[in-house]
Amino acid sequence: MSTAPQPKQGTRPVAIVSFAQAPTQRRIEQANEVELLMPVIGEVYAQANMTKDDVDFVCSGSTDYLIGGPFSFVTALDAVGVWPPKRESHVEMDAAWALYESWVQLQEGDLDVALIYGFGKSSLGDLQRILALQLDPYTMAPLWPDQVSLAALQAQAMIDKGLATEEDFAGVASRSRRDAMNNPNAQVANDLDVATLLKEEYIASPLRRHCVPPLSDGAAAMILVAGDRAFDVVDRPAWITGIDHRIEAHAFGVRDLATSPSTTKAAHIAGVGEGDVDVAEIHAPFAHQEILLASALGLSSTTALNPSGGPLAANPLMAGGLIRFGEAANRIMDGTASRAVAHATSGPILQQNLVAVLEAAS
Amino acid sequence: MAEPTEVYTSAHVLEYPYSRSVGPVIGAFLTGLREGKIVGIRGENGRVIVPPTEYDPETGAETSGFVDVGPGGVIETWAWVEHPRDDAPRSTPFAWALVRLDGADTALLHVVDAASKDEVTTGARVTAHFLDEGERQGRIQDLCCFQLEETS
Amino acid sequence: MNQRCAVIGIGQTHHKAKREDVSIAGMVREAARAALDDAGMDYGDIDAVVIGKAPDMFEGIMMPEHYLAGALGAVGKPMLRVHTAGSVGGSTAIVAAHLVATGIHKRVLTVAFEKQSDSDAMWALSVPQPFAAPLLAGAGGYFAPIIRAYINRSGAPNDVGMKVAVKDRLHALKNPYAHLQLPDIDLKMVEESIMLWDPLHYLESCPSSDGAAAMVIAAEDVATAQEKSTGRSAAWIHGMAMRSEPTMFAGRNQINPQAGRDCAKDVFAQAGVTNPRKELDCAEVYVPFSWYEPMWLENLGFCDEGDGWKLTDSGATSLDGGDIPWNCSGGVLSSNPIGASGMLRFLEAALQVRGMAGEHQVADASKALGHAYGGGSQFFAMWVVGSDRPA
Amino acid sequence: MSDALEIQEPVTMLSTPIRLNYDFTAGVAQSRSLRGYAEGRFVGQRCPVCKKVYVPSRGSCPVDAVPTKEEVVLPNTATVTTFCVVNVPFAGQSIEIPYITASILLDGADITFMGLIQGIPADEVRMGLRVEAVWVPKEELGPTLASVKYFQPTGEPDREISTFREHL
Repeated sequence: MSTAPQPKQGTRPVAIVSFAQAPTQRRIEQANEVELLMPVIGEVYAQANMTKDDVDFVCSGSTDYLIGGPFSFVTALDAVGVWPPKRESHVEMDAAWALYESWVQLQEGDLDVALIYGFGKSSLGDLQRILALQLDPYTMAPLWPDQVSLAALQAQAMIDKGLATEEDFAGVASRSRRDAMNNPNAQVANDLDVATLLKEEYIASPLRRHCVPPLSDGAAAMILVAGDRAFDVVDRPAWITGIDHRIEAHAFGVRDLATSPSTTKAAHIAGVGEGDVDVAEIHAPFAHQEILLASALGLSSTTALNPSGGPLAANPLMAGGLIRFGEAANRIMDGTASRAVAHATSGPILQQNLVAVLEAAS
Repeated sequence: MAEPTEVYTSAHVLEYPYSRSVGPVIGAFLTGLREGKIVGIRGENGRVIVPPTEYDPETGAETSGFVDVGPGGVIETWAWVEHPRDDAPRSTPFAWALVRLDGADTALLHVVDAASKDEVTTGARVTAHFLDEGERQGRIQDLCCFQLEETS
Repeated sequence: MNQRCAVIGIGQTHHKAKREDVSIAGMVREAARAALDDAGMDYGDIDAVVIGKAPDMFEGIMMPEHYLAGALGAVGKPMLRVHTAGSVGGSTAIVAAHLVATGIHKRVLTVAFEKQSDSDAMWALSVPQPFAAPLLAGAGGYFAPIIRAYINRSGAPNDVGMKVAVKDRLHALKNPYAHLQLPDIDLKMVEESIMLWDPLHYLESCPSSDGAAAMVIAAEDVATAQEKSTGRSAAWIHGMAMRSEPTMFAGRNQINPQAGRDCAKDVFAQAGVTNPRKELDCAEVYVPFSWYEPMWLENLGFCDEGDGWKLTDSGATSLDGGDIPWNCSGGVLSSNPIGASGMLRFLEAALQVRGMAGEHQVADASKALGHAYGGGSQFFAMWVVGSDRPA
Repeated sequence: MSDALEIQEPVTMLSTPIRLNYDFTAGVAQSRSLRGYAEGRFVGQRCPVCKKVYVPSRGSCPVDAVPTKEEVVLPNTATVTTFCVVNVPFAGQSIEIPYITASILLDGADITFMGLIQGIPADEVRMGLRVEAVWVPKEELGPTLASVKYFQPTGEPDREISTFREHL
């Protein structure tokens, strides 16, 4: 008989027991947000052999600016069926933070099952322009800086510090898209070597096209269960044994862009370094960020990085972080890993980072 | 089952002329730009923050004491854009850069005007270039770009 | 709740139509600074920050918590951004309180704000959407038909809403932070104000405000130490609850939503309250349109269904002699920075039980309800706070 | 520095216009309702679980959280369950004030939607009023609820409020 491992944070063991995602595409025109979410939520219920009536708490992550109207999370609730009324909350953040809020709720001890979902369609608007609205509204946003150029500032800072080269960036992209060939939910999957990739044009130097994530439409959902009840749902629940998130200063000129102290701090608190990590799913939308984050997380070369292909293969905003948690949990649940790290990011060039350690019961 | 439906799509414009009060600190920065100069403010431990904020961006402590900085500075990092977007500050190739102005301890996000990528390097010295006096309105665009200093 | 926790710091801005003297960060920091000062703390003492606001389109900043991280001293700390429509100020406080109640953090700063004057609230709430008929006319246009149905169902006299409008503005005169200060307010003034969304007069509707609210929520040991050092009681959290239901579904009771009833039942059970009218000293309830006072009196179980207007009509909810004063601060009808409005209700409830409400203090208040709702009357957040620590 | 500059007031306000272009997609279920409008009729969907008819459909039953597929064509006749008179001007408004918006319960539907009432003095509109849809001329029909010009009274006797109480 397995017992749930004692978590480093909180007092109550909580596990991911089911995860589903919509196959990511450049443009999903045939479905509005509700239609995109419904099959995904249906699938997490089916996997867990649950219905909406089993769920004690619902939490989602999304942002109004992707759809261009207020309260987009409200209509999305129609996919969930919050009737009779449920305990429910929403973060205007990647759904990985909805997972965090749910994990906190489950620590209270009176609730056992949480449904989490996130959705985002980048195809509806001009994402580069939309994301500029995340910046300081007085001195940055009026210049409309695009996120690729901002990421390039970070990549150049890494190069200047001797932390990585353009070949390294291409190496990450090549491996990610090759790994994605085994991921049916991936959007960009191919087998191109570094030399080929380095012939591509720059979008914003030193970032070439392959260093940049695809524009994606997608959605993901997950079920968390607290306590030993998780073993009733799945043989190998992915127990969240450590979790923490931190934010950095907003002004880029204040930060050392070549490092991610918020990730390092969160990883330390979550206990990443307290054991071997078999696999890490890292929310690094840009190729150089995987190198930066793997280092900030303190991972060794034995850890498999983003075997799903990661955000370079599929990058639905507001669901992308939760997908990292789902992919890492899947590796635990399918038995190919016993200790995994999941990471999510939010805000311009890695301003905010969430890290969790997922483990199988011993 | 109904037969497949044509899915309707529609253009949608979200538009508003936001009008923001800026408060005394960002106000001083924008007023400075209108006058053709760059103003920072002292944060914790006396370090000079540019653009100035009401708070130390790392500790939240109150800031006080405006300091003129620049117009010269150093490129801390940069990104060359060969094909500018329609909404970019310049229509010809340019670099986004973080520029640490002389007298400042933090860097400002802006653009560097250069003829080609080869001219831009980390550590290069640049000088603020402003719009003509009559065109300045008290906004970040009053500082139209940084230009590379002639190397002597 | 696993561990006891309490509000030990409270701050808010002076709410105004336009705060043209500050940036958004400057405005938010006024409330945060006041809450920290009240708690005897500085930004460095805080473990985590939870921020809430309504749609980002009000200010045209996508996920403004990123821009505000430094302003709120959150750098190096966890920061969460909650958005649950109009109930967000309440939900935000609850998310913050859970971080303490679960023992994860000891001192959490929670902040909610809206700087509506950067744009226009009517526009932001009624952004025309493709394929829809352009009929929506702000929140009033949504709620007025429901109010009409309530009046019809309850048989309430037509002037009950106007009485609420007068009462809450009289309360606001005792609250220096309140936006609307109408010394001459009376029934005639309300009746003569323009009928914006019949049956709602202009003065039966909430204003559009700039403003922010902040609280420091602390673990029992921290709160106890603060009580000893200041001689003031903390506002102990006796219960907190959230409920949601869909916006529209067949058979939905929009006048008296089930989610509100369930949420009230839950929060009162946690707090050991069986008769809220008797056992609570006052309530701060989200009443953005006058008639929502009688409607929520019924929904929250302060009286039987159909009797809410009778309580209001009898003066029971007035600070001036009523047995269960509602919205002593002037409520949402007097100050409405939307994202902060819910937190202001939670915060005012805490002020009352700490005996710090100044002129609008209910004498010896020891237990109070804070309430927020949002969306199409579908998201509810509530807490009960008391001057004594819960059993 | 010139004297003129020195006496300029400090900058206190900043104008930052924001314009974003979107390419909105209605999705499958909503598109079927929209196509109905283009054809001058109301098309809803029935929930396979609770059998309630939703119009316009969003593709799911918000209570049962299951896809709604069975299509139901609904008549032009309806009941006003409740209403308000809008008399507030705001940016982006496209109808002249005052106007009456009502919760419209189409015959055979289980959900209301918001519609414009015309053809009756504002002070005579009442809960329970029987109305019918007036569509824009055929050549102006399009995939939008704006194809319904407004609802006007049919002249039938009002419905008792108690008969549609569950729709309030």
